[in-house]
Amino acid sequence: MSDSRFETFETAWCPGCGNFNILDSLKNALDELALDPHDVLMVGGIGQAAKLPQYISANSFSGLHGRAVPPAAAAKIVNPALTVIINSGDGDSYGEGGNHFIHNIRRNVDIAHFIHDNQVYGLTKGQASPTADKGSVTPVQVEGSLNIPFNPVLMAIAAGAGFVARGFSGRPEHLKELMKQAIRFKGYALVDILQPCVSFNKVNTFAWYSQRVYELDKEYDRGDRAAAMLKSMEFGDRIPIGVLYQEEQPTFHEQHEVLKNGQILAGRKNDPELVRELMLEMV
Amino acid sequence: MSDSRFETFETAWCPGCGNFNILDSLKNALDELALDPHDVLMVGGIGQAAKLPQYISANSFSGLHGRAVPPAAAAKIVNPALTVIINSGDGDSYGEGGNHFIHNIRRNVDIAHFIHDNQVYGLTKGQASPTADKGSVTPVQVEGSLNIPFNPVLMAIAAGAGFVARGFSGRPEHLKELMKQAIRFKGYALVDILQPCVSFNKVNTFAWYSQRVYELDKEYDRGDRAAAMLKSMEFGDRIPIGVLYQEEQPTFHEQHEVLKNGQILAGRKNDPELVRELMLEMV
Amino acid sequence: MYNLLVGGAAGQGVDTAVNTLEALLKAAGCGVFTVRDLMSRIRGGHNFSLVRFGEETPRSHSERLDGIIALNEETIALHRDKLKPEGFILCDESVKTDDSRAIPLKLQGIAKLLGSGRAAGSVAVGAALRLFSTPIDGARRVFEKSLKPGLVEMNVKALEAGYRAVEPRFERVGGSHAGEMILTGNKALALGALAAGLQFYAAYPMSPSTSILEYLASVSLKMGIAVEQAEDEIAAVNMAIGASFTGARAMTGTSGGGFSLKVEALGLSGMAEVPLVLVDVQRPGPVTGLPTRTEQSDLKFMISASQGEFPRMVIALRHHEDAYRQTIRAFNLAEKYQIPVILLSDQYLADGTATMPVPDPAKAEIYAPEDVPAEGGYARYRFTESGISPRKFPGTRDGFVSADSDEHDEYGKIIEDSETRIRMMNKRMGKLELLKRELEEPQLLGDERPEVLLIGWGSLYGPLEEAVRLLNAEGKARYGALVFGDVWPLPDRLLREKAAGARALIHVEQNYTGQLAQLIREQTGIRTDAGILKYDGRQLSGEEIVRRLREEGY
Amino acid sequence: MYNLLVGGAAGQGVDTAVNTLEALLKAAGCGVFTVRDLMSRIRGGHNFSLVRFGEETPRSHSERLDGIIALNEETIALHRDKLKPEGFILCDESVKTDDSRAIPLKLQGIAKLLGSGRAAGSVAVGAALRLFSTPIDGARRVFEKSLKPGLVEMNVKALEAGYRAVEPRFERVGGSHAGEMILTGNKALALGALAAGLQFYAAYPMSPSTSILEYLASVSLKMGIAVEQAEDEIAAVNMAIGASFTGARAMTGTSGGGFSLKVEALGLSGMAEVPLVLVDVQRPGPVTGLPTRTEQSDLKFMISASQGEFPRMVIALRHHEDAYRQTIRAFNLAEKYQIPVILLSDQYLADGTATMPVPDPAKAEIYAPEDVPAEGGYARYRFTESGISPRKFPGTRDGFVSADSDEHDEYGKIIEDSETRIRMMNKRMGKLELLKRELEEPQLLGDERPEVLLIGWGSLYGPLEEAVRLLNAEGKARYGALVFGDVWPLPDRLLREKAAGARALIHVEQNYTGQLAQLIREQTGIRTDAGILKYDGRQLSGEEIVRRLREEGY
Ligand SMILES: Cc1ncc(C[n+]2csc(CCOP(=O)(O)OP(=O)(O)O)c2C)c(N)n1
Ligand SMILES: Cc1ncc(C[n+]2csc(CCOP(=O)(O)OP(=O)(O)O)c2C)c(N)n1
Ligand code: SF4
Ligand code: SF4
Ligand SMILES: [Mg+2]
Ligand SMILES: [Mg+2]
Repeated sequence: MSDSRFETFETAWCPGCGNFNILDSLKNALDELALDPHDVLMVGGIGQAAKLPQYISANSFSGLHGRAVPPAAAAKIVNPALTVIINSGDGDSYGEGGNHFIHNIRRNVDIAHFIHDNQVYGLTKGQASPTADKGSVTPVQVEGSLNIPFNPVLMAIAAGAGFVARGFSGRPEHLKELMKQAIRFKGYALVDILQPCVSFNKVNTFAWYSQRVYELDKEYDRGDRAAAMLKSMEFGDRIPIGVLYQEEQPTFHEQHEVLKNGQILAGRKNDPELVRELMLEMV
Repeated sequence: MSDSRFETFETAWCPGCGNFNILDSLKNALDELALDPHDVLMVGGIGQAAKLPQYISANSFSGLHGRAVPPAAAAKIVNPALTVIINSGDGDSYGEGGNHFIHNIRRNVDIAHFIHDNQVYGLTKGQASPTADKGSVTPVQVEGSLNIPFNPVLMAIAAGAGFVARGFSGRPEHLKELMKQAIRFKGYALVDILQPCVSFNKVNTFAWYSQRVYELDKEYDRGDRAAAMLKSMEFGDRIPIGVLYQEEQPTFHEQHEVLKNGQILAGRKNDPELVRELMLEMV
Repeated sequence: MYNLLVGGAAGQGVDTAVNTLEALLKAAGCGVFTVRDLMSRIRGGHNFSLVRFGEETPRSHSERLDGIIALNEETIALHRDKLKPEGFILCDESVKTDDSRAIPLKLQGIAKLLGSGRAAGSVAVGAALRLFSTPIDGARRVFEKSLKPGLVEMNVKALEAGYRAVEPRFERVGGSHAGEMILTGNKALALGALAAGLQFYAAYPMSPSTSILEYLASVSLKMGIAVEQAEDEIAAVNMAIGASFTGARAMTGTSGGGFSLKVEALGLSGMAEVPLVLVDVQRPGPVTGLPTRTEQSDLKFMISASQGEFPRMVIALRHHEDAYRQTIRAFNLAEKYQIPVILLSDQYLADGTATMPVPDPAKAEIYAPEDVPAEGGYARYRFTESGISPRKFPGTRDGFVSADSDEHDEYGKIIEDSETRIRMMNKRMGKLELLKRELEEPQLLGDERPEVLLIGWGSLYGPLEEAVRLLNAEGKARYGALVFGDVWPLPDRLLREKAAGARALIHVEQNYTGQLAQLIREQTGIRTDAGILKYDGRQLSGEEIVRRLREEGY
Repeated sequence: MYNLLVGGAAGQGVDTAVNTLEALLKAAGCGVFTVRDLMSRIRGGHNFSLVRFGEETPRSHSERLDGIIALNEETIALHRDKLKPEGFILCDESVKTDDSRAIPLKLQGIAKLLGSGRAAGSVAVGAALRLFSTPIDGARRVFEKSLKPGLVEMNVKALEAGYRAVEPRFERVGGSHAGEMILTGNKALALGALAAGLQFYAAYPMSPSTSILEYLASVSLKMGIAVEQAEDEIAAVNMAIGASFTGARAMTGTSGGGFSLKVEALGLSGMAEVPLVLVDVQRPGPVTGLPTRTEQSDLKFMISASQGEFPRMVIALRHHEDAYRQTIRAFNLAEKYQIPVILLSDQYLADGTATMPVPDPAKAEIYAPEDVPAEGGYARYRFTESGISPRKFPGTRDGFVSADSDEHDEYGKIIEDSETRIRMMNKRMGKLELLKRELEEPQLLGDERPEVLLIGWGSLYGPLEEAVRLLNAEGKARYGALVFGDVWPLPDRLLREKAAGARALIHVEQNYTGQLAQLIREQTGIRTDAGILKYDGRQLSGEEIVRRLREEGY
């Protein structure tokens, strides 16, 4: 798209990395949603994926490893006029940041969370991430990973998320559509994105995924939570991509007595008269 | 039981608290399992529940708030001859400690995790814990909790736990049996225990629970993961207690190349000859 | 000034009795100061409060009691040795004691007659007030504020019954404090935050900081602000940073253990230049320590927490008015210099109540940076002459706003080159120099030209004030005390000046190692001659300072 | 001594070339020292290594290059100004350069002929070794160790082709290092841990500490130990504590950001008296900073991290042999005093390789406490004359073993009373005094009676050693350097002695604020006269220290 309002910049990613398509899909999604870059806040933690916010012309918050979600949620809380999008890694989001992942689903602030799931810690050179398959051999998991793989989509649905999807970096058009839906969705929206890491993950490659992924079709009922959980457990010879579960529920803002009327806290001051009233209650 | 090998001590709990029955059930369970107190390691974080390890004659580790599971898992890793049991609160285990909860299920070390679920932070005087019902009013959640309640049993099954049960402090005999099963189970075993807090939770009382809980019967197939997830979502007018899901899977020790043969690391020294060999590899 | 102790088991109503006492003493014009000695449990154990009152608002407790209200027998056993010969012990008639100072009353009997044994405390409070010749006119209003409607009448009657049961014994004291507030240190801090424009507070419960969270939550609807209980302290601080980055004045509070978990994000605030106010309400450590007691042992931790080097400010709160004022100042300094500012409080101040004049929140100065137009594209980390980069918030049309935890260029993009790194480090660290111009010297108490100079910080203000008053009253030497509020960067003008004139310097701290004394040595080369330290979770009183100073030979 | 730079983009084979060079230089008897300058990315960017070699093992890099192996053009542009006039640049013939020192070779051409362009580095290495008159006899063995079997032959041939392509130019240097190890600082540390009996290591990946985790994991099966990648750093440290409590020698390692997350548990180790070795491999902060570069800015953080007060020890690692030896010592001190011991390393040392004699692990002394019988029931926190409570592990029949983060009594049960609190604090803090008897004085380099005394710590050992050598060679004054290993508690005997005799004291540190100098002032009152500081992520060289000392007028 030549008339894009979003620029992208030179990256520090390896040639052939799955991250490039994700950046493209995101740019296209944002364009098609006709968002003004000035109203977009991109948030990342630390990692290869988490560098994405640095590579697109929008506001950006590059915080701490594992801690992308709390500042993102808070940013949205204080300024709901912003479109807040997190791009970060699987290690960042499910490993170091696992507690925020779970509890921000419960908080249901209206943000989109895009996780580049390459099953490794890319930036630190290839150790197993929580989503690594059992038996994955890495420089640390020398005898193969022993842990039960973390299933992000199942966990998200179990935790109560209202929008849970899986995308694939090798299907950028499909991914773009998922991103658009996630951004539009009112509430916390997760897209776990299968992202080949060409440098450190020699198993889950583009080819490996391409042979396995299939798109959920129109028949699939994304509103059935129990069925969605079952579907989420499918990860092997066949891997479904698309929106696994979607169900609107009251967002944080909609339920919050202060925020429900569109209160913007950013830049706001307190009325000294109200403070005085509080003081007088203590007299 | 008068010939118990386990003593219990004076507590700092409020009269009428649901914790007392849990302590009793545990003591009876340990006795019936004929465990030697010297081989039992009780681990807790910080909170009212987490004081339990101080109240029973066994080895004890009272660590940090939210951090009961990592030292417990490590203790078992280095000395599998110990029976390692965690008693801690819902805030401790699912709130501050949420990340360890998720990832230690994946690790599947053979420990039993008993969570006193009173839906509040008791020791800090009654704020909502992750399991608090929507709308719970507390000194912090003044307009009622907005968050989607954390469903520990569903989350545990989704994360891959092999033994997931719910007990009720008001059914101490039943609870004792659950505890025995959990301790015997090979792998990480969770018992979420409904525990009325008489000081701060005026809604989820003994009476409230007694009207709602029912025991899963023999018909119930605890081996069906999908059905177990569905059953786990039942929490309202009727609340099932019992073992919701059980399925043995390889434990950490069974899979670990070093530990699988019963290696005890505690008290062990390294063979200098092996170290020398490593050095010579660098020559 | 009088000192009254109210004691009983947790859950027995010590707090209710104390609240009533405080309110009625204040209504009678007294300045009031209460410290709370709590056990880390919900019911049982032994809790007590020391209520001190007089013409002026006291700033510390005293060990010499004029009276004891004993809601159980244990209270008498534990505290009678501190009761003056002419003091009294109010207790239920059922309590067995051979203490001749005891005034056994039908506390329970009267209360039960009125409907509930829970009103026994009110009977005792009524009696105590009568002993101190203090009127109880405002009683109904007081109970209406604090109790459920159904309980008001009963407690008024209980109070009156107690009042009638004894005769006045002490001369009435009073002053002009009736129109003042009475509040805890945590509430004073919270009010300061609100006056400063707080829009976002995130925290995880932890004693003794929890009441900041609870108070702010309770007024959030009225004030129209967001108060969020986070899933853990790491989330709390990162949320506060996110909120501040987006343009809301934000704060996060906790105690030492929670602060330990915020250490990494403290550095983020410094590196990303996102203003942040952090509160650490100290309690005795290490780790869980004594959760409901007091200590001043996090000073050096606050100054050097987090990897790498970045500018920060640490302000210790000395008393209630200071808590209010310094909190406002903290927000302004955080915003002006785009740094983290740490407010260091402790349980003694946080849970202690005091009377305090109602400040005018409209007069609270709120720092408002000039809106500098972005020249040639907005750069969040622009190198400027002032050393400060103009802040804008996401949503501005002037350009894009970024925050970055990696070393970065003016636009917030990751860099690795030596030159940019050095310039950015110099820019950030240069703010420490700017900060030095903002420093407030410590407060000098007592003699203007002290021969013996006591040095302390934070909530030892009150005990030190009392100590130098007692010492100077003896007239043996000239005593003074310097009580630090700003502790990092450390102001040193007054210290150098007074130290030069003093024959002995003595640090007085609630910790084991004398942390302020160490800091002073590091920053100024000045050495203290002796130290009075306490680390058992109980605050030094003025009297104990005097006693121990004597023991040390000063 | 010679200095050779090997540079190229990440992924271009700089590391492979350097490994081959190092191995063949060592085989020829040279002592070798390499520092790595890496970018925080996997491919692309510019990485280079400085390989220094000579008769003795160098302990630092030098800025004056004898040769450059340029795997791309950028390398020449970036580094040619440091090349001596008589130096050489080995590059591919396709590279355009007007530098007369360039020796263009068919690096790519030869490699491709042999089967793969990836062998180009080996061609260059062969040529470089010939220029330094160094034999390449061991080449096959070297490649057999480092490469897949299929690639060995090709690389041997490539190396030989390069060797033949040029003529010797420099006099051969060599020594007796052929039988030594060559390893990174992180590996030296890991070997120390293994020699000390490490049974359990838990960590979360973080540069530049990750290679400790990876190395230990790679040998875990052979050694029969548990190496666990934790879900986060908080889990890592709490696992290590749990393992140690249960009786296994345990360690956890990370860099500053991860350490920030371990701060609370550091206090747990102190309070619960569970021995723990923690490694902090420093990199430039604050927060994410410059992830793959070097700095010494966590010193004060390490000393005061965590709420409250408890004994700890902090040891800075100075060089490879020191890393091995001090790690063993750290385990022993941690166990003897039941405290946390922090090993402070940095990227310069951690990623840098050096030759080092093979130590005898059987001679590593392992502290083994006497097995004290439990008198009258085992009490984990028994008050004893020595100040240390005998440790036992869960599973013992002597009684129950407990650990407690709350203040506790001898049996580890929660207490709140003043008396027990004070005794327990005194018992724990008393260990700091005991520790002082264990302290090692800093190492004195250069003149025994220096007029100008440089003061540094950790990995500046090498650059300082070089600096004083260069300075004393000039003969204008007597120069010495004190390089601290033990930094907390701070040993001060030698410092006081040498400082008293020196006319100028200058601290040399890789940070902005001169943290050691501050600590010295706090602990001893001794002030330095000037400081040489660097905080751009690049290590000072001996030459730069000399140059900057001159600029400062010393
Ligand atoms: C507190 C902390 N711990 C560890 C690190 C080191 N670290 C940087 S990126 C990373 C892993 C990144 O993995 P992931 O989130 O999956 O992103 P990827 O690089 O694979 O895209 C780690 C462990 C850090 N920066 N901070
Ligand atoms: C790091 C840290 N944060 C907070 C606290 C304060 N704290 C102590 S107990 C507790 C909550 C306990 O709740 P829960 O785990 O549910 O146990 P309960 O008291 O309800 O049994 C909290 C927040 C702490 N001790 N440490
Ligand atoms: S390391 Fe992997 S994830 Fe990172 S940029 Fe390279 S290919 Fe992509
Ligand atoms: S506060 Fe609640 S959970 Fe704690 S002891 Fe009292 S009743 Fe039990
Ligand atoms: Mg990843
Ligand atoms: Mg609870």
